[in-house]
Order: sequence, then C-alpha cells, then structure tokens
Amino acid sequence: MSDSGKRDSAEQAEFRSYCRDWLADHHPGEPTVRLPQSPLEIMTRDQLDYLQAWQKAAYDAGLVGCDYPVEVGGGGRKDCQRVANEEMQAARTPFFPNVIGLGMAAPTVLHHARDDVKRELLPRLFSGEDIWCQGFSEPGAGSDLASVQTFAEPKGDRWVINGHKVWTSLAHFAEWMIILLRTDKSHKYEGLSYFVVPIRAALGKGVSVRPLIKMTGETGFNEVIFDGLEVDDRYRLDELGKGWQVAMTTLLHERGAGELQAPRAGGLKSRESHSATARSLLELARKTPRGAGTAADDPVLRDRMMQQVIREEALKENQRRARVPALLDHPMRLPLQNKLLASELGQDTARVALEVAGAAATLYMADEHAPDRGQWPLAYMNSFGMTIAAGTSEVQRNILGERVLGLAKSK
Amino acid sequence: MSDSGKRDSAEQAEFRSYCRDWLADHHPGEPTVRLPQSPLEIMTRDQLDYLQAWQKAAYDAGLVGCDYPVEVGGGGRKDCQRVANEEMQAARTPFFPNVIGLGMAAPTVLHHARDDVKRELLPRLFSGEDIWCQGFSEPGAGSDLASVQTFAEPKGDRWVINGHKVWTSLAHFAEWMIILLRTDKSHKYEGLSYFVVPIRAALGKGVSVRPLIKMTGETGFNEVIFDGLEVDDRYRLDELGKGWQVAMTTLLHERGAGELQAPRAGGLKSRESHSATARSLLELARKTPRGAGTAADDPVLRDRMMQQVIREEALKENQRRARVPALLDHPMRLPLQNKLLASELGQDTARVALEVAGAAATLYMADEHAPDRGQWPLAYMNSFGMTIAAGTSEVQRNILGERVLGLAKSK
Amino acid sequence: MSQPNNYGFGEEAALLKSSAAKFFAQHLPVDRLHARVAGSHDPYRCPEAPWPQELWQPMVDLGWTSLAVPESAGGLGMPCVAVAGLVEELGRAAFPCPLLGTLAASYILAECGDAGHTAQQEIVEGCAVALALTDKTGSWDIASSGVTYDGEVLSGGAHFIQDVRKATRLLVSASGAQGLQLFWVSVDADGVGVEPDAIVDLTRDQGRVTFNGVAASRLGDAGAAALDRAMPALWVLLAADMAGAAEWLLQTSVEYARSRQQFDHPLGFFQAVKHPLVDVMIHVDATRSLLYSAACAIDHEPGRARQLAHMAQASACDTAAFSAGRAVQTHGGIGFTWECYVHLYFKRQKHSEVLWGDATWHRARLADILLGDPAAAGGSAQGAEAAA
Amino acid sequence: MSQPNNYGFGEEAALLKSSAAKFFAQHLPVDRLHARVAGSHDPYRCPEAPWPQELWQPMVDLGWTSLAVPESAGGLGMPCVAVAGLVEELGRAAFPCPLLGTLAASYILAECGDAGHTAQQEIVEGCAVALALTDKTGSWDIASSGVTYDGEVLSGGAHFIQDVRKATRLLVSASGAQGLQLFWVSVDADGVGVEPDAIVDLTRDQGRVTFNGVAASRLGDAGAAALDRAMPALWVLLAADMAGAAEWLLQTSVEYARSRQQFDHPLGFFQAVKHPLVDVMIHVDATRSLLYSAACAIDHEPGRARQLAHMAQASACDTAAFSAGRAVQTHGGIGFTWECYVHLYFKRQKHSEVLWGDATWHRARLADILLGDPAAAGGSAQGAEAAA
Repeated sequence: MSDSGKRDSAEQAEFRSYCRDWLADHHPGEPTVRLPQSPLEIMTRDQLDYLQAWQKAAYDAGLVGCDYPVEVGGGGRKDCQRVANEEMQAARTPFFPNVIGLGMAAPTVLHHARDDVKRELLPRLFSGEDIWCQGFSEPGAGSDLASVQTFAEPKGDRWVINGHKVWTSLAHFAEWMIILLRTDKSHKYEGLSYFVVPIRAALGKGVSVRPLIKMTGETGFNEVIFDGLEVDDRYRLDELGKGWQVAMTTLLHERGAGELQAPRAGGLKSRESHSATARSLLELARKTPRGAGTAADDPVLRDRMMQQVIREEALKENQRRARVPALLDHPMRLPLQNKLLASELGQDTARVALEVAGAAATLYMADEHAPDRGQWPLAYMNSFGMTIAAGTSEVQRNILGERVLGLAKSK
Repeated sequence: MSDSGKRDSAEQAEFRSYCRDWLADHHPGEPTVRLPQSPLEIMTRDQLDYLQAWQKAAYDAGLVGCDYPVEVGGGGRKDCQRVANEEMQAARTPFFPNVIGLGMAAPTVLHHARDDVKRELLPRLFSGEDIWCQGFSEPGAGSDLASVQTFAEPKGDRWVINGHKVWTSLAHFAEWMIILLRTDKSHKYEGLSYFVVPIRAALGKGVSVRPLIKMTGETGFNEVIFDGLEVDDRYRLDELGKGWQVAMTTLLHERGAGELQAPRAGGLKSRESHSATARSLLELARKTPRGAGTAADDPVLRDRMMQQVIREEALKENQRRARVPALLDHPMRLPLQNKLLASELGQDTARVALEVAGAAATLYMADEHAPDRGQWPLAYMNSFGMTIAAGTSEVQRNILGERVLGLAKSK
Repeated sequence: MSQPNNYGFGEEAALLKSSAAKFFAQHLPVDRLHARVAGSHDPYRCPEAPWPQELWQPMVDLGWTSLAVPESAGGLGMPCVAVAGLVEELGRAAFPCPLLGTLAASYILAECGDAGHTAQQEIVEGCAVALALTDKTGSWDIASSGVTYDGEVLSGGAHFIQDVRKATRLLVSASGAQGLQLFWVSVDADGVGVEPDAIVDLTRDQGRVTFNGVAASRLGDAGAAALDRAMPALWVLLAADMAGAAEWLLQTSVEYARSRQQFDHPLGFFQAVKHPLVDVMIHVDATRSLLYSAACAIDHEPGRARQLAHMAQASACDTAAFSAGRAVQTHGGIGFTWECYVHLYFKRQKHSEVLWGDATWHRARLADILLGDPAAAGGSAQGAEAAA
Repeated sequence: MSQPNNYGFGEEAALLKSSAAKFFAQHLPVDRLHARVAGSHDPYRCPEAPWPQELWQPMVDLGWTSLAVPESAGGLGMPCVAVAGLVEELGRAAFPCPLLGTLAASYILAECGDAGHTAQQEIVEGCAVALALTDKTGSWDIASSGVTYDGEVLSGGAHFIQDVRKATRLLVSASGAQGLQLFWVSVDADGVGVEPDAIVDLTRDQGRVTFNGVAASRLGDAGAAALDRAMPALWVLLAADMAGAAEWLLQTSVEYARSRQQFDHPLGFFQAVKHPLVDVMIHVDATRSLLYSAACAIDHEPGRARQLAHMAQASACDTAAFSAGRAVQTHGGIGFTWECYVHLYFKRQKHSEVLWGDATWHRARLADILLGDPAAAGGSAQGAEAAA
C-alpha cells in the first residue's frame, strides 16, 4: 500500500495523509455483530445499525462523497474518492451499508435530478441515514430491462404508481428507491421514465415489501408491490420518456465503468465472515486431508487452484492498468470487463473449493465439521446471483462485443 | 467383434458369414502406397488407383450398396450394409475412396433422381469407377448454404451453369458432382434446384478445377469454376425449386443421421499413416520423456488424456445406444450429435497431444525427430476442417437445439 | 464373455424403468417433493431427514429393494443394466429414500458368498441399508476406515453415511487383525450412536456413526476383496442417479427457455442460451451411454467393468456439475430462489459429485488402469497390458 | 521496493512501443510477411529460414538490440516494461528475426557480472544471439543440458534453439565439474555444427547444435544462478510476443466477423461468434495486465518477479492457444487456407506455447512457490511463507 501515493496530485497527497491520520484514530475496531459477506446480505437491524454508524462517521469526516459538489453535501474535491477508498481498504474498515445509494443512486441523482432534489436527498444518502434500493427488475423484465411494465399514471402534478418489482436488495431497510417506470405503453424505450420514490414512508400506504428467499435459504432481497403509490413530479429524473437514458447512467456506474468513483470502504472481516478468494482457497487446500498429505499436494488440484490465483491477479492488474492510458487500446475495454470477470471468477473459485473440500463439501453452515463453516457451498450458490444480477454474464458479453469490439448488435 | 452377430436376422447372419469368408480370401493386404489419413486427403493417382481397385472388388463381391435395389446396381438386401461394414472393419480393410459418392450422392440420387438416371449412375458410383464430389459451398455461402449464387439458366431442355464452388474435396479426381444451384434469384430457399453434373468430361469445356491449399500445406480440396457448362434437364433431381429439400437428404446422410447406412470399410493403416485417437495419444505419452519419467506419469496430463479417452468411449457407446430404442428419448438426439462430437473430440485429442509432445510439438512432417512423424500438428490443423466443414460446430449446435430440444430458431 | 449389442436391456428392464417413472411421478411429483423437503429454508437449520417413508413398503412390495439380490439368495437377480434404469428414474425424481444404499449393499453382499446370506434375507424382507465405509477425512479409498474390529466387536467411527436415518441396517467396513473386513449390524444395536450432519442437499440425509464396542456379524473372511469387486456396480448406480437428475435439469431448463420471453424472443432463441443447453444434452447422453456400457460389462464382461465404471462415474460427475450450474443460470433470477424447484436438483447433484469419488479421482484411477500407476513398480508395463 | 502505479511505463516506453509498431507496419506488413515466409506450402518442405535480414541493421541502429544491456555495459538499460512493450509489437507483427533471443541473452548476461562484458559489447555492436539452453528431450528445466564442458571446451548437443540460423553468437549452458555454467561462442567457431529442424512455424527457425570440442568463453563462475535469476525476464518477453500476436488474431477475427455476412447478418451478430471473441479479448487483456505487472516487478520488486512471471507466461500460453483456435474457427473455410494470413499467427502461437514452459508447467512452478513443493522436505511451510 505504501506505493499508492506515488502519482498523487498535491490535493490528493494532502487528503491521503488526512485520511490516514483520521483512520488511525477512528477505526471502528472489531465488529460487535456477525457481518454478512457483502452489504446485499444484511439481514438484521443490528448489522445495519453498526454499519450505518460507521458510514455516518466516515461521511462526517469527509471520506464519503469527496468528489461531489459541496452544495449537495459532497466534499468538492477532485479525484479524491479513490484516495479515501484506498486508505479505507488499507485500514481494513467495515464496508458501507448504503451500497446501492453510493454506487448507483448518487451519480444518477447528481446527473439527472432537479437541484432542490439533489440537495434534499444526497446528504442523507452519503451519511447512510437513508438507505437506498433499486427498482429495475420485474417478473417479466430481467435481462430485458426495457420491458418494465410497472406503470406511472399522471394525476395533476403527481404520479400514481402500480406494479411489481423484484430482486430489490435492501428494500426491507430502504427509505428511497430509484425506479424505472413505464409512462407510455405504446413505445418500448421511449415509454420509460425514471423516478426516485419513498419506500419506507409509504409502507402500507401504496407500497409493500415482501422478502424473497434465495436458493441458499437466506433472505436479503425482496419483492416490492406498488398499489397506487403517489409521488410528486419533482421526483422524476430528467425528462419524461428519457428513463432508458437515465438508467444507462445507473448501469454504467453499477458496472464500475462510470466517471464518478463510488465511495467504497472494506477489508475488515468479522471472525465469522469469509470471502471466496483464491487465498482462502489455498488455505482450505492446506488444511484438507487428501491421501497421505493434503489437497495442497495434489497436482491436479494445484493446477486448478493456480488457474484461479492467476485470474484473480489478472483482474487486480486489469484495474491497475485501466488507469494507465498508454497501455490501453479502448477506454471501455477494461472497465466493462470488470463485473463479468469478478462474478465468474468468484463462481469458479467456489466451485474449485468444493472440489478441494471433497466429501466435506456436502456440509452446510450449521455443521460444526463443515470446512470454513460451510461458507463455500454458500459462496458457490450466491455466485449465481452475481452472474445473473445486473445484466447476466450473457448480456455482459453482448455489451463487450458490441460496444468494445464493434460487432453487430445481437438484439 | 465376436458379438456383432448376436441380434442378426437370418438374412444378416447368412450374409455375415459370406462376407467373412470372402474377406478372408480377398483382403488386399499391405498397401503398396502410403495411404492418407482419410479419403478426403487422397493426393496422388497411385493412391487412388489402389483404393479404386479395392472398392471395385468389394462391389463385385456384393459388399457395397447391399441395401440398394437390384435394378440400380444394389444388392437388394435388408439392413445388410451394416453387417458388411462391421466385417470389413473387423478385417481391417482399406477404406473406400468414393466417400462422397457412397455417403452423400447415392442416397440423394436414389431418393430424388429419375429412374433412368439412377440406373445410369449408381452402378459406377458403387464400384468406385466414378468418383463423386459435392458442390455446395461458395465463397459467399459457407454455413449459410441457402445463399448459393451459382446460377443455372434454362436453354431449351438444357441448363447453362455459371458460378464458383469452393471446398470441393476430390474434385480433381471426380467424374460427377452433386450440386446445389440457383434457378430463381427472387426467392432464397425456393429459388434453389439440385443437379448432378459431369465434371471430368467437361474439364476445359465449361468447368475448371483449381486446387486450394490448406493451412497444413496439403492440397486435396478445390475450387471449381463453372463457365457456361451445359447439362441436360434429366440430371435435375426432384422438382425445380426443391433444391433445398433435396440438399437436406444429402446433409442428413452426411451427418450419419440418414436412413441408409453408407458403405464404409476401413481399419487398415499403412505403416506411415496415423490416426488422432486417444489410443495414439496414450502411446505418444508413454514414449515422450518428461522429467525423470515419461509424460504418461504426469498427473495433470493423465487427467487430460483420460478426458479424451472417456469422450472417445462415449462417442462409440452413443453409436451403439442409438440402435437400442428402449434407451432413447428422441430418435435424432444421438445421430445428430455424431458429427459435432467426433470433430471436436478429434480437435481436442490433437491439442492435448501437442501438450504431451512438449517442445517437440514444434516439429513437422519432414523432421526425422518429429514425434509420430509430425502427424499431430497436422491432425490438429486438419481438425479445423472438421469443425468448419459440413456445417460448423456452431451450426450443429443450432440444429440440435432447434430440432431435438425444440428451442426457437436462431435464424 | 462378450456384450450384447443392446446392453442386455430387454423388455423386463424397459418395463421396470417405465413403471418406476410412473410410480415416482405419481407419488412424489416435484411440487410435492418440494413441499416435503424444503419446508425450512433457514441455512442454519437443524439436520433434517424428511422423506416419504410411507412409500418404502410399496417399493419393497414391488420388489425394487431386492432387485440386485441374486435369485439364489431369494432376490430377483435382475441384471445391473436393469437396476441402473430404475435408479436413473430415482435420480430424475430426486426421490429421498434409502434405495440406492440398499441396492449398493446388495452388490457388496453378493460378493461375500454364503456369509452374506442372512443379510440378503433381511434386504429381501424390506430392511433398508446404509453403507458405513468412509473415514472422517471422507477418503474415497475403500482401504481406509475409521472403525476397528476385534473378533466381532466394532469400535470407532464411520462418517459421511448416506441416508443413515432412513436405514435400519448398516454395512460397515472395519480394519483389524485380518485386514479390512465387512460387518452387518442393526442401526439400533447397543453401542451404535448416530449423529446427523447438517448438509446442503435437501433430498438426502447424511451422518456419522460411532461404534462403542458393538457386537456385529462378520461377512466372511475376504471383505476387502468383496468390497473391491462390488465397487464398479456402486459407481454405475450413482452415475445413473446423476444422469437421471441431469435429464430433469435439462428438460426443465429447456422448457423454461421455450416459454420465457426476453428481448422479444423466447430465451432459447439466443445462442448464448441454446448452445450451452445443447452441451448439457451432450453431457447427459455421454453419461447415459457410458453407464449402460459399464452396467452391461458388470453383467457380461466383468474384466472391463472397472475401467468402464470409472469412465461412467467421471462423466457423471462432470454432467452433474454442468447440468446444475447451467440450470440455475438459464433460469436467471427465478432460478436463484428457494421457490424454484431447480435448487433441489442442483444441491443433489453437488452432493452426488463428491460421494464415491469425484471426476478427477475417477480419471486418476482410470489412468492407473490404462497407463499404469507410476507409484507402483512396473506400473507402466502392466497398464499397457490392461489397456490392450 | 514498491511498484509504481503505472508499471513504470513512461513516455520513453510509450514512444519506443509506438515507433516499433510503425517500423514493423511499414517494413513488413502481413501481406509482405506472407510472401516472404510462405512461399513453399509443401508440408514435407526442407527447413527454411527466410527473414528480412536487411532490417536487422536498422533495428540495431535504432538501439533495439541493446535495450536490455545495462548502461554500465554500453547499452540503453531500458526498464523491462519498456522492452516488453517493444516485444509485444514484434509479436503483433509476427516479425521473423533474432531480436527475442538477443534481448533474452542480454538479461542473462546482465546477471553474469564482469564476465559478461565482452558478450554485452558484441550485442551492442549488433551481434544476434541464439540461446542454446535445452537438451534433446526439450526439457524446460534449466538444470538439464546436453552439453558438457571441460575447462573452456564444449562437447555434446543442444536442441530446440530458436532462430539459430539468424544468429551469429550462441549463449550455451553446459554441465561439468563446477555444475551448470554458461558459455559464449560464435556460431561459426570450429567444431560447431548447426542442423536445422523442420518446424510448423513459418516465422521462426529452430535447430540443433553439436559441439565437437569447441573452444568457448566461460561467463563467470555462477552460471546456474545467473540463468535462474534471468528466467523471469525471458518469460515476460515471450509472454509479450504472444500477447501481441493474440491481439492481431483478435482484431483480424473481429474485422472478419464485422464484414462477413451469413444468414443475412454479419457473423458477429451471432452470439456463438461474438461471445468467444469477447473471451479472446478477455484472455489477451489478462495476459497484458499480468505481463506488465511482472515486467514492473523485474524493474522494481525482484522478490515477486518470479511468481508474477510464471502467472504472465501461464496466461500467455492459454491466450495463445485460445486466440489461435478461435481465429481459424471464426474465419471458417477461408481461415483454413494457406492464402489466409491467420495460419502464420496460428503456427507462431502454437510454437510459442511450448517454447519456455507451457501453461501447465508454469502453473506447477507457481504452485511450488505459493504452496511449497511437496517433493521437497518442509516445502509446504516455506510455501506458506512465500505466499504471505
């Protein structure tokens, strides 16, 4: 980490040293709750309280929203969020709970909302006091996002919303939702408009949230039913019928390919938590008996594990290279690979881990003999969430082929 | 082989014993020429003469065309070609040179030609005196076969043909060609008609044959240019505009999924010849030094070689199971996999062999130190002919997905 | 001995397979299965073993549990290829029951000579059997056991025992003065302690058993050899289960890809969906062809049974993994939920993959046969011979 | 020592890379390359070594051949990451010349201390070097050599020597009383016999060299260690060549997929074509990122250079194989002909894959670093430490 500062601007260098000092004094320490694998798996109020308190402290110290304008609650700095992120990760802080707010809602609101709405919503988004969720997918609109049917009907200067959103992570804790709605049934793309809508305030009054159960048995994402929810027209983002274009801003940032770096802390794991990295895979192999030795001695498994190690390193180095213009052919070629590579790597790493674990791969989280407390089958199953959500891997490959390689649009 | 006869009908049993006796007396013995890997690679007149003599002898003895009607030169038997094939393969005879004639032209002519044309052409096709080739592909029509542009223009009761066919194996030796022609430019599919045309008799008089060079450096397939070739209307197969349907008969038989079993001898290899089988792969590994032992001791290579062994065995057992109705879900499910599996297996087996050979995989056929006389890089390169020709692997997967699984047609 | 062209899969076998399909479809269609086994979704749930116990006696009455007991011992003595056909349907239904273990035990007992007779009797009478052959490391090498014997008294622990809470008898391997030997003991015998595992698969139960000076019947004097001879049959049966489950996953995914619309087309229109489903089909068919071939060899050509069974099981593991993963991916968001039945089969496949050797392990054993075991002296030469 | 964020790839490096691209494009575009090297298509052709020899001196004059010779020895002493950038362009042009061997020799000589000085001088003056480090089995283990020394006299044979007919000097490893040592010898020295191999690749030549009591200069007293330290740089350079060639294959295939029409669409419309091309791109990018990282480690963090170079080269081999195969398949029938330029790169990639260790070999060595070598005593513990 000592090399992170090598090419800092003067502002970045000063800010880096400020972050480092602040983190040295204000690291929240060992978590008091069992932390989930990611913000999307937050299941209990205790977990949320702990993480919200941390995000609030980091925001108050100026480590969240650094590059956003001061008037919307940001830090008004230039390319400093990356510095804060690097320092928070180096310091192994907890992650921020408001992941959809910071990564997707904030840049979209900044680019497309009315100024008064930005000033109203962004400060509490950055502080984590308002958790945000995203209402894009519907039962009939998965990868084909433009098929959304949830309808907003005009009523004076308000809109009345009816319909059904699914896979909405964090909806059970969320105050606000970014939502893609149909405002015209006669045009597929031009019939879409984009809103922010209050969820929590409207629970039982036009909005209901029902948990969905994942194949792992966990909850954490939801169905949200809109039954006549009314919202003010000021919460519409950009013009009527421009919903698809606004959604592209959201998706670009979701894929890590947007202009604004999302605030991202992390690195801290509670003792119970676990991540499906190649390093954990090697540790598993070293402690798994196999024949006279351990699975780490098996040449075929070694070959497969090294494949994962190499892919993981390549992904890390892609991210580094993406910031070296002299070594790039096309500006989006590396950023648009990110989500695809990370999700498939995670899936394959967990799959190889199940091979390494052998017969013990059958054991799940409640079994005291389960390797790594049964987190590997959990990680493998959850990995399909990653290869499906936010554009399946198939859709990601279309995007790469079309936008980067210039191949004809498949559909 | 002793079990082949278990379920023979009375006719088959008698015929089997006849074949066995005849083969015992008439096996042509060790070849006098270096045989190519397959009939499609026949490069010299010497090779052809030797193989034609063998096919003629087998035909005269009744081992070729057994299930075709007597009036077109066949044997008039029922399901006996399979028996002859089994016995010829067990006896390790040479292969038949007229592979396109027997496998593709004969069933198409039988089903779609005029009776007098059948009687004219089939006997010399079966005997191998007339070699046949196939004129389907064109520079602009590869996988998309229905785009053929080579045009037949009516002229009295004759047709005048102009255009350009490519990838025509055996054209340099062929008397006849089966050919898909455009007779109407305004309809893609309905504008196609199917003919048989004389090639050799018309050389220099409306037909020219130019060898194409493969990436391996070998010749063996050709471009055929039609420049005003005239053919009689009696050589049209089936009705005008039914060319696509007739071509389906050809393709079905090409993929080994047709009703008529193609006459197929084989098993004999000249000392110089070689086949890209898993067995050869294991032999290569046993004689390739690697570390203190051989490549056959390397656990990672063993794993990869066993994958090929298992795929090869599965392909063989698929062919066996395809004849056991109680163990089939869909009549075309196994037959339509054949070509795809065989071509990809051959490719991967050769690829693994190059891995096994290590640094020596760089050596080609003229190098005296090349493992297996450089046949593995040759086989690997030629394998792309197999995954491309006669419907690429991509097209094969479309066909399987659409015809067997009932998925929507991609195009 | 040579193999019949049709694998010896005759009319009786076909009838058995189709009546099994009908039985499973009628008594435990997938919605009822889901209701039965997926009641609690809590990932920290206690180990459970719900199964349609009321269907066991009907299955016994149909003769299915004694299919693999030789006629000489009062069983039906059906060929292995017929038994495999039945087990394929069991896998296609993801049927939770101790049939697989009971059939597997039958093959082991058949290799034990007269010493297996009493145990065979009990199977014919309807006893369900669980195999206690695995040590605490989960080793797939049958030579390792965590149980020891002294005369006919067992001590120690066996692990990864399938469907142990559905069985009434245990077939146990134990080591001692005469090497590895086999024993037969009742689950409720004095000193037997069963501790259930918490597993991912909802259609099986699994557990550990401790033996605290347990009196058991010894099954002859050559247990290791008997077990070794029977293993190919065990692998073939498991491969059949996995092939059946894979076919369910294929058909269910195909059905979804035909009906679900995205981007103005059914999913199956897209080659990125279509081609992987074709590859699943190819995998399933390879496994099926190989497993019938291996089963046929067990019936007709025992000398080749072991290598063919390794091939079948290696193929089955790859097929299981691929069919499971692609089914979830093809189903998209809905495939990732508890309410979609796909997860039942996904979990069963992942479980089966590591049960009696994974794909890599079976390929390594196959290589030992075809290329010789480099660890053994003169291995290569022997291998070359075996492969010829 | 830590790594700069930008891999230390500064303006000078960028200029070198772009001017190399221009040079190769100008002097040997692919049509001229094909005319030069693919004149005879006979698969039984004699070993040939056509190359644009007239371009060597201009390359020397541009300083490219002495890029990796330290400034202290009269060279340009450019960072490895800059040299890798140049070699990437060399691979993209499939340029037949002895530059790779000469650069590789520079890295080895730089590890030989003062003893390498004369040889370094000769490189700076424009001598082309071939590496004679491989025995007749083609082993990738640098410890094995088919050449022996007695004092400064060499006997025996070296094999699989790249571009030996384009080089004027040989860098030879030989074993003898002081273990493995390195030697420097002129190709036309008395007793040196060169025998060319007939190879598939048309853009390289390869041969065997026999040494019949050849007088040679010994490069110091610690040849094995010097060679060992230099290997990461050799792997990185080869990886760069393969990444460049893979990028050519990708772009050429993409271009074809954009223009060729089938079924009323350009080929690239079909996901069965589009998605594999995306996967080729992903492969190329992984290799590029890894090779810059490894090159940067050679320049700035030598302790991690070896493991990163193994990663880069393992990735490069997979990328080479995949890019080559998919390019032919994407091009369909035309890609299978001699007249299509794709086969030049296809063959170069297959050759590169097995040159200095294939993907499996590099992964095995990486595992030895990260997990310890199970063959070595206490390997696991050491490995655990190295990985931390």
